[in-house]
Amino acid sequence: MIIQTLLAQQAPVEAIDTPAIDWAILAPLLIMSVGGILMLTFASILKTLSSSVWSIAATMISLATAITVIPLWMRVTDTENSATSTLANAVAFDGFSLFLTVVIALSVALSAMLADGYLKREGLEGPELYVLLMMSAAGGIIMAFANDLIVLFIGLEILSIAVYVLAAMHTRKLESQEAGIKYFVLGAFSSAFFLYGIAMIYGATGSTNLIDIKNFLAATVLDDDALLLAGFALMLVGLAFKVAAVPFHFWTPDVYQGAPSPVVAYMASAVKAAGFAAIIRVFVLTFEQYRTDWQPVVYVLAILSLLVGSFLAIVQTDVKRMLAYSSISHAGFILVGVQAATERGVAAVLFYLAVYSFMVIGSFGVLTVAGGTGDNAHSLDDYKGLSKRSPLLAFALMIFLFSQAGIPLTTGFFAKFGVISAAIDARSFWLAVVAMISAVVGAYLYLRVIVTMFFAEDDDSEEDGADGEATTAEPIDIPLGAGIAIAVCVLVTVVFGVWPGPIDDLAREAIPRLVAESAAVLQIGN
Amino acid sequence: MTNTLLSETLSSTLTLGAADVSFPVLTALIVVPFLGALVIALLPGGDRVELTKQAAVIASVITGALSFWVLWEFNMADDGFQFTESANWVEGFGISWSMGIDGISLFLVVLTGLLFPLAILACDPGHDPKPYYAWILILEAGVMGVFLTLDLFFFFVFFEIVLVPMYFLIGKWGHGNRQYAATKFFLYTMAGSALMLVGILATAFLTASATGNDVTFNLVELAEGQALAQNTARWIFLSFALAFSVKVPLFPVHTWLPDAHTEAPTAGSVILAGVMLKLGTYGFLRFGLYLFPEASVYFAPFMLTLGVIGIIYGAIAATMQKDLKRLVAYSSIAHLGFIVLGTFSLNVEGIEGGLLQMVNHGVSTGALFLLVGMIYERRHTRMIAELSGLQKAAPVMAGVFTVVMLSSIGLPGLNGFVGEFLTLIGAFNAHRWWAIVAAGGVILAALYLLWAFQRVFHGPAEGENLEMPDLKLTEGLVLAPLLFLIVFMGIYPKPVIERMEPAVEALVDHIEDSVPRFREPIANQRTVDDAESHSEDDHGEEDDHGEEDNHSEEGGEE
Amino acid sequence: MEITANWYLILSAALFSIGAIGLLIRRNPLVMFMCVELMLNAVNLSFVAFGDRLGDIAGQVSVFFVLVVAAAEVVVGLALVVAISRRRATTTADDLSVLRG
Amino acid sequence: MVEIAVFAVCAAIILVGAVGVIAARNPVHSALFLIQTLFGMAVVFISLEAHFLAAVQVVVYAGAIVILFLFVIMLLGVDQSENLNIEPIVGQRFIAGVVGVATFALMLVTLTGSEDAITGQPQATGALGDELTDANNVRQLAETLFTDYVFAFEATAILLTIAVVGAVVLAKRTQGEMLPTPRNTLEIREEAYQARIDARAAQLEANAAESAAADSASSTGEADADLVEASGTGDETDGGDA
Repeated sequence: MIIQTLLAQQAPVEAIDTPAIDWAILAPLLIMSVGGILMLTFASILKTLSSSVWSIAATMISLATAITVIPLWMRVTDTENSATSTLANAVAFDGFSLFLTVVIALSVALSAMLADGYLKREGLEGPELYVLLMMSAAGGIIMAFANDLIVLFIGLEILSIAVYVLAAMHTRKLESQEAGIKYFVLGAFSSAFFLYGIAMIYGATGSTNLIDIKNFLAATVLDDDALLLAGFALMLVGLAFKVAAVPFHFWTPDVYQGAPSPVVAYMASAVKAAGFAAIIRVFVLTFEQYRTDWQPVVYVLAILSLLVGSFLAIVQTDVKRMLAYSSISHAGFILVGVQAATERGVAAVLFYLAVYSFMVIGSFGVLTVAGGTGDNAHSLDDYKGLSKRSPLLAFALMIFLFSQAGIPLTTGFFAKFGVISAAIDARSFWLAVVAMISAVVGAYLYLRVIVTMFFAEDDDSEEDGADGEATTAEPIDIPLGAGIAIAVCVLVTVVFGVWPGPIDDLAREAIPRLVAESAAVLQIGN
Repeated sequence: MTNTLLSETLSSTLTLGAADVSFPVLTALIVVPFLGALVIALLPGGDRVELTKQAAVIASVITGALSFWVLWEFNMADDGFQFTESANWVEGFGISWSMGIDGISLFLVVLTGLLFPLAILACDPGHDPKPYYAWILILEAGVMGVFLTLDLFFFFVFFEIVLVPMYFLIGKWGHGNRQYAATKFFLYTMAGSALMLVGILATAFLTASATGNDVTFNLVELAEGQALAQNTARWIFLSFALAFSVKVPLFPVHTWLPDAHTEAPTAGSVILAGVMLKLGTYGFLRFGLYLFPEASVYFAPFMLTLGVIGIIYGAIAATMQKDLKRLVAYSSIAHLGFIVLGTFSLNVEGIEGGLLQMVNHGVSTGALFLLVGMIYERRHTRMIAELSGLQKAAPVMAGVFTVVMLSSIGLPGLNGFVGEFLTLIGAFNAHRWWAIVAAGGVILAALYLLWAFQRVFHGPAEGENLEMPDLKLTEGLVLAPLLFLIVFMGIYPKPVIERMEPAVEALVDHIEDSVPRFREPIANQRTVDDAESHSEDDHGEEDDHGEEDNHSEEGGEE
Repeated sequence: MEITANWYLILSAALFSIGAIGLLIRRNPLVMFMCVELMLNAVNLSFVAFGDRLGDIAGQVSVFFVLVVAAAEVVVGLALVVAISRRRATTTADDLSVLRG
Repeated sequence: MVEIAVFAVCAAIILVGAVGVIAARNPVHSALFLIQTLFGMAVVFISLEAHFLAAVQVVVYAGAIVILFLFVIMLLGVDQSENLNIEPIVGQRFIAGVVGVATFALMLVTLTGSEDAITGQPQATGALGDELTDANNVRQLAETLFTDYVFAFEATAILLTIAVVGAVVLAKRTQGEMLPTPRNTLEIREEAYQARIDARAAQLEANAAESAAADSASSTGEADADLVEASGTGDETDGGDA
């Protein structure tokens, strides 16, 4: 009886007019996330499979994601104005989102390759790490595509929550779990700030959609922009946490040190890329009109990150902590490009993120292999004489460190060149000078590691005689997956270091745009 | 004049595809040693020392031969860049692989081509030969690149990249406190050049926004355009000057040099002193004076002062050294002070003298380091106090040492004299008092070198000093070309000078064109006597300039 | 006197600040998570107040997403605490100090 | 007038609850205070015409999330009290205060700057106030959820999957031995921490004794100073790298 009345009531209710979906645009995201879910399903059925299968599958799915981008890229760069949006303008479709999707997907592929040997060595075989990696990457891709602040927030949480778990993944290692909980608490803290900022922006503009916000701000002169500016500040705090910019960096060293090395590789590459995707799309693109309000803040964040990152890195004795601080300083470099708030700056940031991913994954890849069982042997002393124990690893790490230091003929140099060009193009000379000073300070830190790897064993063998050599001469086994990943990173770092043109061209084409479905183009500089 | 230079370069750039299909010899100068390094790295087996050494020698000798071929084919009447090549590299940034050689870089290239084979032949690394030879060849490629490139971006790339091989050469195959020395060397030079990158970018971008053209890093276009505001150009010049001063090194930023020179392996010291220090002085000429003429004139008194301080300080410090190698290192500081003095005299004599001194210093200090290395190999000490009376055991070596040392002192008839003399004339014409003080440095040089020679080779010989073997034939053969150059350039410097002169004159013209009132203060400084004694030269020069100026005006009208 | 949206927003700001302070001074992870909940609730209040003032339902919809995120965070956070307390008797953030440089 | 009264009461409930959460020694009490705040929030939602949300607030937050908290507290038996008089890291409370007050001050300045700080564009469509029935509220919510926010809605599926996978991964029984942690560092830290707590406790006791017996001050005062000094130096070395 009651049911009947209910049914009778429902009859006149008209259907909700759901938005059109351009499925092709969602393809990369769907492959990544559905791939992860499918892997989870198969994992519960096929329990006896070797864990390498999961590594290979994760790599393949990530590469498939990256390959799917190619036809989309051709579509978006085909004509001048083919950027668009879908799903009620919630998903942006432009070169920027595609470029970062590829960066994130490749980071996952490389991290998955690294993880195989690691999981076997630590006795943690299973598909969970790969599933979480891919899910987290799906969050990153959502962030890259986000055209709506709420979507951005959901993407950020997907990305982050998976990484909290990944950081605590090594369940038999206390440091790993501590890293997880520290990252969790501070991450949740920063997410709350970010969300509060979204609320403020919503209050100030009446929408959470970036296109609507930009249109509103372009059409309206706010007599009272306090709410908007408060929103900027809070959102910037949240995002600065995610990309580890000073003074919101203090979780970084602890988390990088404690978390499993392949996960750190992923954190330093993909998480950072996604964080900067958000910063660029929200600030550089949407709030471009208010750039004089947020640029000084980014300027200060950049300077602090550059200096604190490189100076504190020097005093570290743990290589993983050292690289954590150096990643803070790299965040500073990327912020230099963001601060320019020009198309050149965005292109430089994209180039930086792309090549930094390879060098940092390579670095942590070497650390993964060299860390030994328990992933604990990361003090500088443990790296003494690495060039004797494993010349290839030492050589690879040397390339990555030189690249991070910005020595020419590596991608790192051109990346720094790009962001500093952008800064100078935007007339931020002092920022450029500070950046270069921090690069020199950073060089000292990388040299310390290189000295330890290459020169220190000479002293030992001279002082200790045969005894010293016997202990240092144990060769290191490099697992196949890790070997391939490191080799790929070396190749990318060197080849595109000599010939950066192709990546630079792609980064230049990958300009972010805010385009509603069937609407005029809004872009930087309008 | 300036326009012809520009149009020449541009035309050769534009016609690259059609007319300039000849062998890209300058690129080859960089690529050959680099390929040599690759081959060595890929050679099998770590123990076959001979094979790797032979490969290194072959690669460096081919490079040397190419550099001599360039010398042979060089058109000495031409004051612009020759053998130019150009190809786009990163279009988005206006970076191009453009190479060229003129009278200023010619002899530095030849010197590089000559010293590297000698350094490779003369010294064995002792351990890990494969990476050693590979690094040396990469170093050669980098040094060649600095001297040959006409693109600011690539200049910076090569300028930085040479740090890496040298860092490893010092750190891995050096002596004593080598890690400290290597790190210090690396950080000093990198810190210096860090700001230069900002300067380079500022030059390119500010010029682009001033002229409205696309961003370019082409040296010739930037230098001939002179689109920067005066004050901006001065700031940017300072950022370049810091980089070059560290590399030279000039007085307050020199402290890396004694450590690096002393701890480096012999070949490293030879290359460091012979070639790498010239990167700084060459940079001053090519990227300081040429790019920022006005700023160079403005800062000239400052740079001259630093140069003179370097001369005096280097000499005094050298006098106090107990270590023979360190003594030679400090003498380098003094010599490089002379080069800076000549360069910032900003007249033809001074710059020519400085340029000549660059070559001379490369030859004679290179030879000195080789000799010190040979002594160290025999006696395993470089302490002057522990060496005594070597002449009795090794008379030939003592003889060779004498010649090289006298060249370094600047004895008339040997090469050092010509360069120092020209430098002092130039400096005297421009800034008299600095020249007079600098002349004191010559006397000090004689003092410390002769004193050291006396203590090492004369005096009573005891113990191992008595049994020290004399020069071997192979060692003699390595030193022979250097000795030949020392004598030849001392007696007959004309072939060298006449190839430098057009380019140097063009550079001085460029400065005078860009800085209108440049000529006056110098003329005012001269007294009647000076004016008389140099009147002929001056008139000749002025006439030349006048003609060239007319040419350039005509060119402009066309 | 009328209760404007500003009142609700100030209440929300106060709640957010209390949450932030609590998260920074408390050492018990469970209480810290509760502080995160306080902060998220403050944001919810802001969203609803804004939505009310703007006459827009989007403010309320946003609260749904915050709710989902809060639930997911709590699940993972509590799992972390459970995992750690298996190993350690007490769980205060101060005990977690292996990671220092 | 009723409106003001409702607001005042709710604000009091919410704020007292919030302060209770962070001030209670026992996590169980904190959880109960949290429920208080959440109920207050639900009432506020009703006064803001978000009826459905008010229901969800009670059901999901108070009913599910806080219960989960309590469940974990009971499961772990970590319901022992925490001595709140001891400041774990010197200056941390100060920093916390600065952060909190700064955030609040920022919002206060923002919001009190003008009569109505909200500058957003009022929506012409979907005005909330037209037909205030619960069904209408739910319908509007649903419509927006499945049109403008459908992508975010779908994306939460991934979020929930991650939460499940993550919880399983973390909470499953560890196989094999725990890896050795760098023992010495850990022990040193623990000892330092314990020493610090002891020193503070002793100091507090001394203070209490002092206030109780106000007359005999001189000797205990000296002891106090020593304690403060000792704990102070310990903190400095420990917090040096933070």
